[in-house]
Amino acid sequence: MRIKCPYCGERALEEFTYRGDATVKRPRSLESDAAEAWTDYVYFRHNPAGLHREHWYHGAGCHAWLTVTRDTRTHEIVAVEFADKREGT
Amino acid sequence: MNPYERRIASMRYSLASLLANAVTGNCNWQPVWREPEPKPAYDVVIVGGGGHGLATAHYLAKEHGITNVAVLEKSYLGSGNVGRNTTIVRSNYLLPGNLPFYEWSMKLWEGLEQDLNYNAMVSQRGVLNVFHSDPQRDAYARRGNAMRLHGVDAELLDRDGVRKLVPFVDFDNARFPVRGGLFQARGGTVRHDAVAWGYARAADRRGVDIIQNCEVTGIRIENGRVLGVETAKGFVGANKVALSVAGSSSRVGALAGLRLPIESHSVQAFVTESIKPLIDVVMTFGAGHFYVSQSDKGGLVFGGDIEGYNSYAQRGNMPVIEDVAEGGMALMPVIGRLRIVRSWGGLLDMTMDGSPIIDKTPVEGLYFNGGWCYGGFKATPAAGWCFAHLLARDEPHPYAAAYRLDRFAHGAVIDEKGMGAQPNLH
Amino acid sequence: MTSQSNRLRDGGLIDRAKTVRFSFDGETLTGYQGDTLASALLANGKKLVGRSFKYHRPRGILTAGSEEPNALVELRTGARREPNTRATTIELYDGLEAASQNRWPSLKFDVMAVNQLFAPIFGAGFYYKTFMWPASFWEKVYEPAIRRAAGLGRAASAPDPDHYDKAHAFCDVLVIGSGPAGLATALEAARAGARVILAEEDFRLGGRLLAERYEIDGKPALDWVRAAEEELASLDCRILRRTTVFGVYDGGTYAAIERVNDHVKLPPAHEPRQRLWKIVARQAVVAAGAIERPIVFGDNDRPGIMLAGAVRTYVNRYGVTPGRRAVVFTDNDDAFQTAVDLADHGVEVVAMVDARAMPSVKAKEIAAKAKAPYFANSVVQRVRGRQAVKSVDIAAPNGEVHRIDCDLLAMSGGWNPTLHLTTHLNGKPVWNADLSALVPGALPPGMSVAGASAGQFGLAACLASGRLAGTEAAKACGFKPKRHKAPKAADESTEASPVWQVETSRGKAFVDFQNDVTISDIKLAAREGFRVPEHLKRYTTLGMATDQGKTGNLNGAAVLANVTGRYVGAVGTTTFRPPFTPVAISALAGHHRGPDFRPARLAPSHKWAEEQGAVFVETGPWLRALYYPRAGESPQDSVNREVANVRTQVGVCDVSTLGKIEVQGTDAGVFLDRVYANTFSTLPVGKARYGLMLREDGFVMDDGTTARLAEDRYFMTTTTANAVKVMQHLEFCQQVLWPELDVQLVSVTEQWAQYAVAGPRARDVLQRLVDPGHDISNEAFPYLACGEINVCGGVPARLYRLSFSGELAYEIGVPARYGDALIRAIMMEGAAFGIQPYGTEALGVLRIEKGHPAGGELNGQTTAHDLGFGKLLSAKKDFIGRFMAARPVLADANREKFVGLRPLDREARIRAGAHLVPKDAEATAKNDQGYVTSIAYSPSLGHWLALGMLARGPERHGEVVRAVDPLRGEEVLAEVVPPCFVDPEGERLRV
Amino acid sequence: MSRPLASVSGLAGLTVPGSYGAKVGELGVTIAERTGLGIATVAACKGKSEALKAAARKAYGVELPERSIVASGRDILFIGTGPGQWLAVSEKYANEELARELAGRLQGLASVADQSGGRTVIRISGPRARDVLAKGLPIDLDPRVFPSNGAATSTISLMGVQLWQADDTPAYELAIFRSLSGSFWRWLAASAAEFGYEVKPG
Repeated sequence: MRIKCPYCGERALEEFTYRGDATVKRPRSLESDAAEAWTDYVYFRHNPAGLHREHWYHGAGCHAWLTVTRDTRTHEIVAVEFADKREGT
Repeated sequence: MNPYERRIASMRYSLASLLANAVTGNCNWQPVWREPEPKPAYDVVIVGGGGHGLATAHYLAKEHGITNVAVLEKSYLGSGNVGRNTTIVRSNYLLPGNLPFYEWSMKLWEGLEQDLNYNAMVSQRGVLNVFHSDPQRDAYARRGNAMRLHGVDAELLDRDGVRKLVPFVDFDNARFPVRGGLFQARGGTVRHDAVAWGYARAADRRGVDIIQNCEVTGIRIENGRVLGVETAKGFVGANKVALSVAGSSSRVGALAGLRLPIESHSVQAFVTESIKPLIDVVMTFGAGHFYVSQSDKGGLVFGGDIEGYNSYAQRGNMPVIEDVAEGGMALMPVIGRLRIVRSWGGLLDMTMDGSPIIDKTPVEGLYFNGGWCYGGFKATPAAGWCFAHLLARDEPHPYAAAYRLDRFAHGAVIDEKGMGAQPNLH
Repeated sequence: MTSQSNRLRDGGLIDRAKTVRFSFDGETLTGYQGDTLASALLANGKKLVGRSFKYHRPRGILTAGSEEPNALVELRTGARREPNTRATTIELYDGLEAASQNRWPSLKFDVMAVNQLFAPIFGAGFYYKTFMWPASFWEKVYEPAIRRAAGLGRAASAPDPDHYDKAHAFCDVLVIGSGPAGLATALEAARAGARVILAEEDFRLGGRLLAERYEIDGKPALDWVRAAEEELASLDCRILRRTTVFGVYDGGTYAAIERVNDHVKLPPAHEPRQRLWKIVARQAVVAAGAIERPIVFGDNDRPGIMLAGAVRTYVNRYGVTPGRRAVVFTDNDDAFQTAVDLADHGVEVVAMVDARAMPSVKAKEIAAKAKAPYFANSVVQRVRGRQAVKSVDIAAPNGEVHRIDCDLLAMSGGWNPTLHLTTHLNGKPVWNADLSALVPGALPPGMSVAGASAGQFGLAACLASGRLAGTEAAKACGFKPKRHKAPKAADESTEASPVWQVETSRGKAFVDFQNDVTISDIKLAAREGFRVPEHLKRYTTLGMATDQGKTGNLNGAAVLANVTGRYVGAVGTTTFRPPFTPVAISALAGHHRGPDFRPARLAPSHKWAEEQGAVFVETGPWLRALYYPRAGESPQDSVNREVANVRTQVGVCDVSTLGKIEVQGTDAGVFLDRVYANTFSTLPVGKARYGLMLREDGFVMDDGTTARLAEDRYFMTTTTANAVKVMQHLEFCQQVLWPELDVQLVSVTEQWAQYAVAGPRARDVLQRLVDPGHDISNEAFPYLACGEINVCGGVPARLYRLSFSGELAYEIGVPARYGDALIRAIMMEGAAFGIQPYGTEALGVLRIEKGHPAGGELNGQTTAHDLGFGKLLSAKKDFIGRFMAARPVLADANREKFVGLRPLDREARIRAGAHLVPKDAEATAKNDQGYVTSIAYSPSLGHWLALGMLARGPERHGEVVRAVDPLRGEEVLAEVVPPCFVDPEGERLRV
Repeated sequence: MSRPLASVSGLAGLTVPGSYGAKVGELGVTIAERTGLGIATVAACKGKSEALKAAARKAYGVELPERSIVASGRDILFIGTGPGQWLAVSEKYANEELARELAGRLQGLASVADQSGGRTVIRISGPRARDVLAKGLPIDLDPRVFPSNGAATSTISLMGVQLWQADDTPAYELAIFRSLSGSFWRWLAASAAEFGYEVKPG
């Protein structure tokens, strides 16, 4: 698999580290009624067979966290973007 | 049973039957399983004709007398991970949530062939995990002692002990020298396909309908209660539906609206050309990801880490292949000129704590068995046993009591490796 | 020495001036440069080459390529022994040694051939039905016997002595195969300006053209090959000979093995034996040709039976005839060319057997030309001769049987496109009824197929499809190809009508030669319900041999189809997976073996420590000094001395391996508050603080100290083991969770050589190193102070008053290039105060005496509460892991918690990994209340002590528990104590 | 007080000048260590990118690159290593001096960290330089793809590397972690031997 890093260009798989589902959002609330949201955030995943938005870390390259949209059935990558929208990007 | 079915059911395997059939030109062997069409409804419909689903059916019939059961398989039976693993069985686990379960599985393996009247070649050749440092030794000692306290066999070997078992290991020139190993003599290998076939034959003989090429396309639920499944062969009603589709748990679970603490990952395995006996045990490398055994046919069967990213593609990429080969060469450079003839991929349900789930679901009548990570094959008998128990009695079997779905909410995770909620690190 | 009795008088692409000596089973023979082992053996009249897997049947040479199932030999000897090597792909070299395998005592007389007599019992899957009683006999009796009988060759006797390397390559168009289609593809693509890589498995370019007598542009086809080779050399085309593309991976990545030096006795100095290429190609064209199918009939495995195309290869390319009296048995026109080629070389063709019910006109014409008796609508029913073909029985349609003496039977059941690479990314081949073959289906992105691989079997069609593929691939890469003159060639007749199997045949009819799978096996499997190709394969082992069914799979499907009343296309075949041909494990590992398995990180003091005779230990990626033994000391003596010296005088330890991260920016404090459980924004400049980091699931991830060097600048340390993981985590927090914060992270692990100087005389030592003007007195530079200073006359340094040992201690950092000099300076200046270096073992003892948790306790399964750090969990802010750490199970008071353990018997030694049970309880799982995480012999206290995790531990101080270690047969009674054994008040570190 | 401290290279004892490996035809590659360089990482502060670029323009006459290329400023090379991040390399501002220089000029705009002590810089040049690097580097260095001012952060043989093209001979300079100098050297020597290599004094 090759991932087109928006900064470094297309690079080999071994330069990247995978984290997982990029669609989960860290809850802000620390109240007890947020328990389900936290459990969901930390543990539960859609795990689709198809397009998946996911976080990859270009650890051996520019150290950017990327959001990659990839088909989990074919490994085809349809989009790569910086996980944040920092300036200079 | 009709006469045809009776004839199948009466077919017992033995040396005598083998000889008798040889004399008559092997023309009288009967199908190992029937090929029935689905009935309109069953007491239990098991989704997934892999090792776990077939074992569940067998134990439902044999231990609980529930025979009005169908096993629905999307493809051919045994087409999932039961036919794609590296055939290793062992019960060398650390945590109390896992140990009794895998040990029960080991015990069932030990009596499997006599139970099924099918030789699955359960070979207790021993499983050796080598270690390379004092902290690693201490972690293995903790594990080995946990095993012993649970009545499981375990031995801690020093370098010489390891050398006796595997003299060809690189003891002298290694980046991470081998300093000893944890050995479970009762661990070993089992001919994986034969497990599926043996369970299928045994379940079939007790009247379970095994229906191949019958993909489940929907799960019918009304008022929070399951009614049956939509399939490629029409609707099949069921009092209870049991999901046993590890690798595709999320995909099938989604049909019932389940969201699971699971990711699907690909793992590769490899086999070399057949050679004369070289490795007599199952061995794992402690400084990389490499595990190996030699099959009865003579090929070295080995594997390594999962690919590390969500995948349903049942195949992998070069980095893991190289990593595995490097591990193999680091451990035993004598295999360098042996050649890999085939690599293949399987799909693992990787859970968030690295341990499986056997539990009821929020949908009444819908039961779940999955999340097996690397442990699915070795768990086959016990998973079938405990899942059947849950299905038959509606309460978890004591050996699988920790494999609950709500453990993630409460924090009662079973994290053997201490890696946290990061499936690709387990 | 045998003369090359079967070498033809002339012809062939061999160099007859260069005689090559080799040996087979100890017999010395000769061949020529340009031969393969197979062609040289045939030249010498050697037909019997090996024995089959199960029945130990005598086997010869079936093919002339990498699909060979039978002629497997052990090549080379000793550490270089390569079992199961296909004689058809071994380039002959001077001094080559090969031996037959899987036979005893000799190839000609093999005792295990007796297995054939038991074939009725040894049918498909017989072992599943027996060997079950008694249960223990499987491992003891049956399995060892099966294992000894199975397996083919033997592994090498010692580690592979050769060197291997890997290389990356990038191109616009990768062309796989250099036959007519591949060359045409490469030419068009390269002419258009594309960067081309042409990979050819063989040592010569040309593919099928090497084996045939085709013409292109009215001249011998090899002239065209030569011209193409020259033109490609002038263009941007890298030609990789002896290179097999064996796997297709995601993103246009192709893996290939180049056999750089397999054609010589030993690789030259500095050269690899093989090279693993990882090729990234924007477009790839598979032009890998086709593989001929055998026909399934009785005793079709006898030495002397060969594929018809292979016979042509031996005749035309190698100038060798595999026999003197030949029969051709075919179901297609193509194979008749074999008769012509043989006849033209003076070989007598004694029969041409055409299995087709409706023979073609062409076939009859050729038969007339070859002056061979033509048997239409007939089959070879039986083969006589055990170790070599002696005669065949030909059954004519009228029932007559003609017995014809011969020593060569050339057979052809048609051709299968070599489409393996098209399926590696889960592509499914599709059935082509016209060709009676599977052809490539949906292709991976960027891949196309040309020539015979695409089912284009005629030469003209191959050239045309290659040209098209090359043009299209170049276009896809953005080039604008011009039109070039097309090479002219004819399409030979490839009319075929497959018969697959001879119904009336006698004897064993083999489908998979190597694994001895016969028609009866397939019938039995089908009878027992194994009717899906995958089931058939797994039950009978069809297609599981070293050739992975290249010649047998489709025939197997055809037999299964026949038995189950379907047509072949409906049955299909099993999946092809990488590698296309077997790949050596050494080649995949390359440089990474032995000491180079993984890179080793060396600390700045490494060379110095080596000079001191330090013993090193692998700590993750690092090598660290474990202890510094003196003459006559045992390891334990050495560690005891080092520990005692720190407690009484002063020691120095390289701690450069800790992860070091600069956290800068105006929001650095806020950021640290969120990633640490405790608070850092309130830390004064010039101070350091212990920090505890949780994972988001609430368990402890890592710990370390972080110092505030300036208002907007912190210096964080992590454990050695977690340095990379923590940096990744922090960057996730920075970029994904809180991109709004002004915080910059940079790893400076490598920049700073850092030494712990610990012991009552630590200040005295440092005083002599720091430059004047820096006050490091206890008052000016108290415990947990930090600062940027200069040492040794202006070298920039950082000083931290930190203590892992519990003594008065400092950590001093200098740019790593000064690390070597600084350790020497510290030792020199410290000599007067009795300084000694201490290694990680002593470091461990010191921390265990002080009860600081480390790797054994920070095992990913413990919580802050478990470790006694509950107080650190700030309730004033959100931080990573805060919410989940409060879950009931994580905060449960009954959890196993951190304790110290002191053996009651002061001579006794507790073992790390022992479990803790109540004093009088039985050692069972039910009573298991925890485990020992770390142990040390404490020279300070004069006995062993331990740290561990014990259920409700802190409530049980004073209680006696049993540390049981059934693995080593030991039990020790131990008192539960607070996890700090030395100076619990911490007075010594504040002086 | 102690004597001044000597600077010791991570390659000390390894880079022995001389010719090595196969002796066939022309020399494959030349390898030399570059010592005494100032090396520092520069990371833009939040919201200060434009100001930082202006400051760099003013101070060093350089346009800080926004991709992985080398930009030559007055006495300093700035190599793009990531979004808002650069590796600065200088002969003039040697060793620790560079970080001090940059920190002074870019105060409040960028975070600067000295890396001069923690990197080993190796120059690999000659006709087979690309072939040697191809044995480890998973990046296409072909001039049609990789510009003559190109740079890349990647891995070689499981070791992190920052590489930039120094000239078109071609010559490449590689910064690696100091602690990995020995392992990197083992890989380099093994990989270059096939082509023949000369080690030149730094």
